[in-house]
Amino acid sequence: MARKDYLDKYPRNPAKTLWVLKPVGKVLRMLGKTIIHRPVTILYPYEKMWMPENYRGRPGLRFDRCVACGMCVKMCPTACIKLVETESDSGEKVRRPQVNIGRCAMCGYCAEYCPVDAMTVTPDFELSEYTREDLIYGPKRLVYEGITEKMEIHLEQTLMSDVKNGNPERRVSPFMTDRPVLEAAKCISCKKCEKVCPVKAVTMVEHGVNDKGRPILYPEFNDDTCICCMNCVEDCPKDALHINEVL
Amino acid sequence: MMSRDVIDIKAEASAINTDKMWVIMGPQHPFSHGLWTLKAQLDGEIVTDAEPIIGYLHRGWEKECENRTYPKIIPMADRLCYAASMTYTHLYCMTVEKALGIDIPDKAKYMRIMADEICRIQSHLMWLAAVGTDLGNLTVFLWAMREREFFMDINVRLCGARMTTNFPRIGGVRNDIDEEFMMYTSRCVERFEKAVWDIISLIDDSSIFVSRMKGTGYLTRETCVNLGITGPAMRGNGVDFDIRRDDPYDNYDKVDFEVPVLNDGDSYSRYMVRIEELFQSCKIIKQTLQKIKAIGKNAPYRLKVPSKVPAGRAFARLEDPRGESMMYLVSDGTDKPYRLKVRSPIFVNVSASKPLVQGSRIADVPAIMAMIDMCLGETDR
Amino acid sequence: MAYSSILDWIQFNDVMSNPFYPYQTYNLPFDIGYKLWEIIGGLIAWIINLIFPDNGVSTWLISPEVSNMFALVLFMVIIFAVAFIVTLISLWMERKVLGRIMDRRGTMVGMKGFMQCIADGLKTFMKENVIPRKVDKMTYMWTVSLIIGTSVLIACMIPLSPRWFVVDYGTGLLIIMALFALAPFFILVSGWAQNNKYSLIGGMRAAELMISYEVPMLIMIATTCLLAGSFNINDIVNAQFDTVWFFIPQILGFITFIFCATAEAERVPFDIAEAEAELVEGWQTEYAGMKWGLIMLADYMRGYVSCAMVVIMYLGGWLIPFASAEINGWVPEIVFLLKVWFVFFIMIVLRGALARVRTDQIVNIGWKIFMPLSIVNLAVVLLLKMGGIF
Amino acid sequence: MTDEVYQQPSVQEISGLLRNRFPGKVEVTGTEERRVYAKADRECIHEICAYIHDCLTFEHVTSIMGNDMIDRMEVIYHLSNYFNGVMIELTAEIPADDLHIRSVADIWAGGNWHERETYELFGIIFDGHPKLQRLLTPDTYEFYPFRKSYKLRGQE
Repeated sequence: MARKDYLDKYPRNPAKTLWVLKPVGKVLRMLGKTIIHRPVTILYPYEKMWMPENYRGRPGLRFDRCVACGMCVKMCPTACIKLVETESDSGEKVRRPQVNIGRCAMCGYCAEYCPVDAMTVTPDFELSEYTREDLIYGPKRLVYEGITEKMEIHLEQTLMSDVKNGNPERRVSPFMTDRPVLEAAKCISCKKCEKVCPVKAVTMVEHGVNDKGRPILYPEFNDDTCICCMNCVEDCPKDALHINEVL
Repeated sequence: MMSRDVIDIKAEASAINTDKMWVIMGPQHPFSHGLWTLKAQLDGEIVTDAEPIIGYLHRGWEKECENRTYPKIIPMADRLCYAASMTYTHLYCMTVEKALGIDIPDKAKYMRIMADEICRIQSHLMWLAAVGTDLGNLTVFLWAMREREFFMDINVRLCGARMTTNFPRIGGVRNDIDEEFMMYTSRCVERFEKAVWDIISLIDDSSIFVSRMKGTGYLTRETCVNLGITGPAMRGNGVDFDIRRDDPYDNYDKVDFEVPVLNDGDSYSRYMVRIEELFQSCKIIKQTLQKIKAIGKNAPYRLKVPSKVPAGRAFARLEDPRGESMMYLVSDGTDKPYRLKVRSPIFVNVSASKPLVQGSRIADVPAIMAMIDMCLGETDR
Repeated sequence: MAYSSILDWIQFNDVMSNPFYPYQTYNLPFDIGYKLWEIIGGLIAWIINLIFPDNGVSTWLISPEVSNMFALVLFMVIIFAVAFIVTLISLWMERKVLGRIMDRRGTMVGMKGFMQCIADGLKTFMKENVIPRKVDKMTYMWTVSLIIGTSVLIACMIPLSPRWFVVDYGTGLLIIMALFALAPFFILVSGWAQNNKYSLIGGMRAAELMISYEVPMLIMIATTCLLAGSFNINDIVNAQFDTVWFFIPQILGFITFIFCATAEAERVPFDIAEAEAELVEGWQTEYAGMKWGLIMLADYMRGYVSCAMVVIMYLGGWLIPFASAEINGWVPEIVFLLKVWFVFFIMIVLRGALARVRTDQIVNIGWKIFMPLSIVNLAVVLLLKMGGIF
Repeated sequence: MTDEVYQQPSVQEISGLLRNRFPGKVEVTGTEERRVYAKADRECIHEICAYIHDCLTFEHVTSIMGNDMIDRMEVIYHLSNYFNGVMIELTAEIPADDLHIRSVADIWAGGNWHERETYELFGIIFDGHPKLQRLLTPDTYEFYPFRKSYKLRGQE
């Protein structure tokens, strides 16, 4: 049985009398302590607290790793991320996330659900600006120098079937297991999934011709490169695609 | 002894007939920790009637949730209460898991318990700080805040954020913990168990603090239960009920702890219950750390869950630092909840403020309401 | 006289030889004021004389009557400046010591934080003068002036040494007490005049507070005067030098008086009139800007006066025991102020350690604890006096 | 008619007692460990609640909530026992055209604000409630924000 530390010691108190000596003694002790040592507070702008590397400050971006899949846009609970067009180092036009820090809730979901670990959390928490426009961090500004391993958040999950089969140490992420599945009857061969796929994992394969003589194209998914970003599922005009969740 | 004091105070009310005066305390008032109003009718210094007014912070939380997918509600649940974010997130995840019908790994359960208790300690320390200022002493405030800072540090190491932790997930917890974290936490807890005695001796050994709290805000057990007051405020009134022990969730039935119950029914007993809960929480943290160590490093801590919840209803309740909180989920088979209801403890506790403050002095109103530990985010939702 | 060189205009006469000198004994601040005027007035007279030779104004300016008059003005400025600086130092000390007690640093603005007082003063003085629409304007302004005025007056009237005083009445202690007890009445009136429920309750609480501590306090003052055999502050201090400090025979009275003095200054644990937890700022709720800044200053001046009373009555005033007259005659003012700050330090520690008491509790404490204690104290002193020990 | 008082009724006892005491009015839909789920007729909700409070010693009402099922409304009561931690979930269905139900605020004073909240968010009127006014939203509101017919911006 657990012990009651405090209640066993302190039920009775001479509260009727004017008894103030012990608190005064405690206070004087603390006074002596803080005169000899330094007080526990720090002088903030000059001294700063130690921050662990996994501190959830503003989101950071690894520009080269990002594939513009839009997973962060989908997962952001405050809808503060959107994909904007920008130029990469080699001069080509790419789409990269832009974060409105004024709305950001620092929940870290963008880093957690990033399939390629391009978004990270950073320990950068001093974010005040003079105008609201300055709070919008474009892709170039979002890049954080010195991103380390610990700032990435990996989505390590255990499958329920693995736990049942006695293999509980295997960790998977949904981006490795979940894959889109086609309902061939609904497909109208519009090639939209091929267009929206950020990693070019969709190829349209011909499956004969229809009555009008046009080729019937069904998407085929490359399981190795697919990152399960669900863009094809969402953009499918006939809802012919759905994600097969491995549990 | 106790009852006589109370009778003395209540009997003082008005031998002379004077005009009664309505004093409106709040929403911007030093005693209201947050935005709420207490309209108090005063007869001299004695409160004869009171009416709480809330709703300044009503965000339509429950309606908002009907527009979001299940994982996106977790950061929102953080923001229900700034001091007890961990328990609300835990509660939400528990409710969804119940609707999904899955059982999460042991390690995740222990980690959630540990996180809950860290949250409970820091919430209680915040309450202790507020008690200090409400009774007119800033030293207690700053010393309690200093102790709280260590638990904030634990939170940062655990999940990278100080207050809005966003740590539990549907099916487990966000991330694993390492050896260093466990060492740091056990050291912090041991340090805290010694350091908190400083604050206790500042309050319990001072006759001013004790006499301010003793005999004020008295309620009998029956009134207290009927008014729906829960949490430490209820246990100070002699109700022997704690959801952690009597309706255990996660792995609370596998850890050893004591539920403090006192029968006096005044502010001081509510205060003592909370202080004892600090020590019990320390015990639970130490036990869970050992259990997590025993479970092993590579044990699963987060299950993969389907994104769609089957149609049905589920509810879960848990012992918040402030009382009994409950969530009720109606799901219609999509990836968004059909209805999510939050039962917040303070919402009911504050509705009992009229019987609590009636007959006491205006100077006691802050002390009595401090024992409720107001948090308006969860009250108005 | 020649009046040709500047040194003829600036003469350093002995202040005691001035026929219009207002005191019987030597007064240091008056002397300083007199010397200052002799320099300033002499310079002015010399300049006027250079421009208009042989006019009457120059000689009039350095004549004893006029010198005495201007010396009085400068004397007042000096007395107020010293009281002001002493108050600011106590304010700074409270901030720093309270900060250290709470495990923080206290204020950090310039000169180890001393400049914070100046910054606060400047800030409050530069604020807009807000008068709420529905207050009783006349009473609202007059009462606050009277509260501040009486507080500043008593802070100036505290003698720092036998040579640093404003008046040297036979009943000096009583006059200070009388002025001290005036403020609660004005607080009551101002609380009513502000047309605010919080200030009204705060004002009534100030009156409630006063009836609980004033009587034991007066009994203890009477006890001390009985022990010393005089109401004169000088006599009380000298009596303590001759025997022992009075806190040894009346230790009960000393402890009780410290609490009473805390209540008089309306500091924690007896600051029920401005209890910020329930009555936003009590009777000061509707005062803003410069008025509030001056109220704050007046509060600390009252704190300083309370501490000075403790020092005069129980801690031997400005004299060091067993020291020779030469050492005691050196800087008695500094000795006195150090003792005052020591007592103020005790008050700060009390503020750090204790909570605010309730209104019924302060009446209980006043009448059930302080009152019997002060009477027991009186009885002890009577016994000592009858036994011939004092 | 006085009933026997059970201080620590088990789940089986509760479901049996409720069925026997109110035949046709209460339908126990399921039980779990320390949980009883039941459906109640809204006409006699007050008697059922009084029985549960007085005889089964369910001293505490955890929550009273409304739920909009579009064709009908529901009021769901969660009642808990402080002696053994059993909870009863009591669902009362209300037709959408007659949103009235008897208040239980006189049995559990803690239910007072829950009922006010349900009233203001769903428009369900609790008959016999001591003070049925808006609590969280301003008094001038004329609509009931938590109904499904009330759409948020961007939801249409």
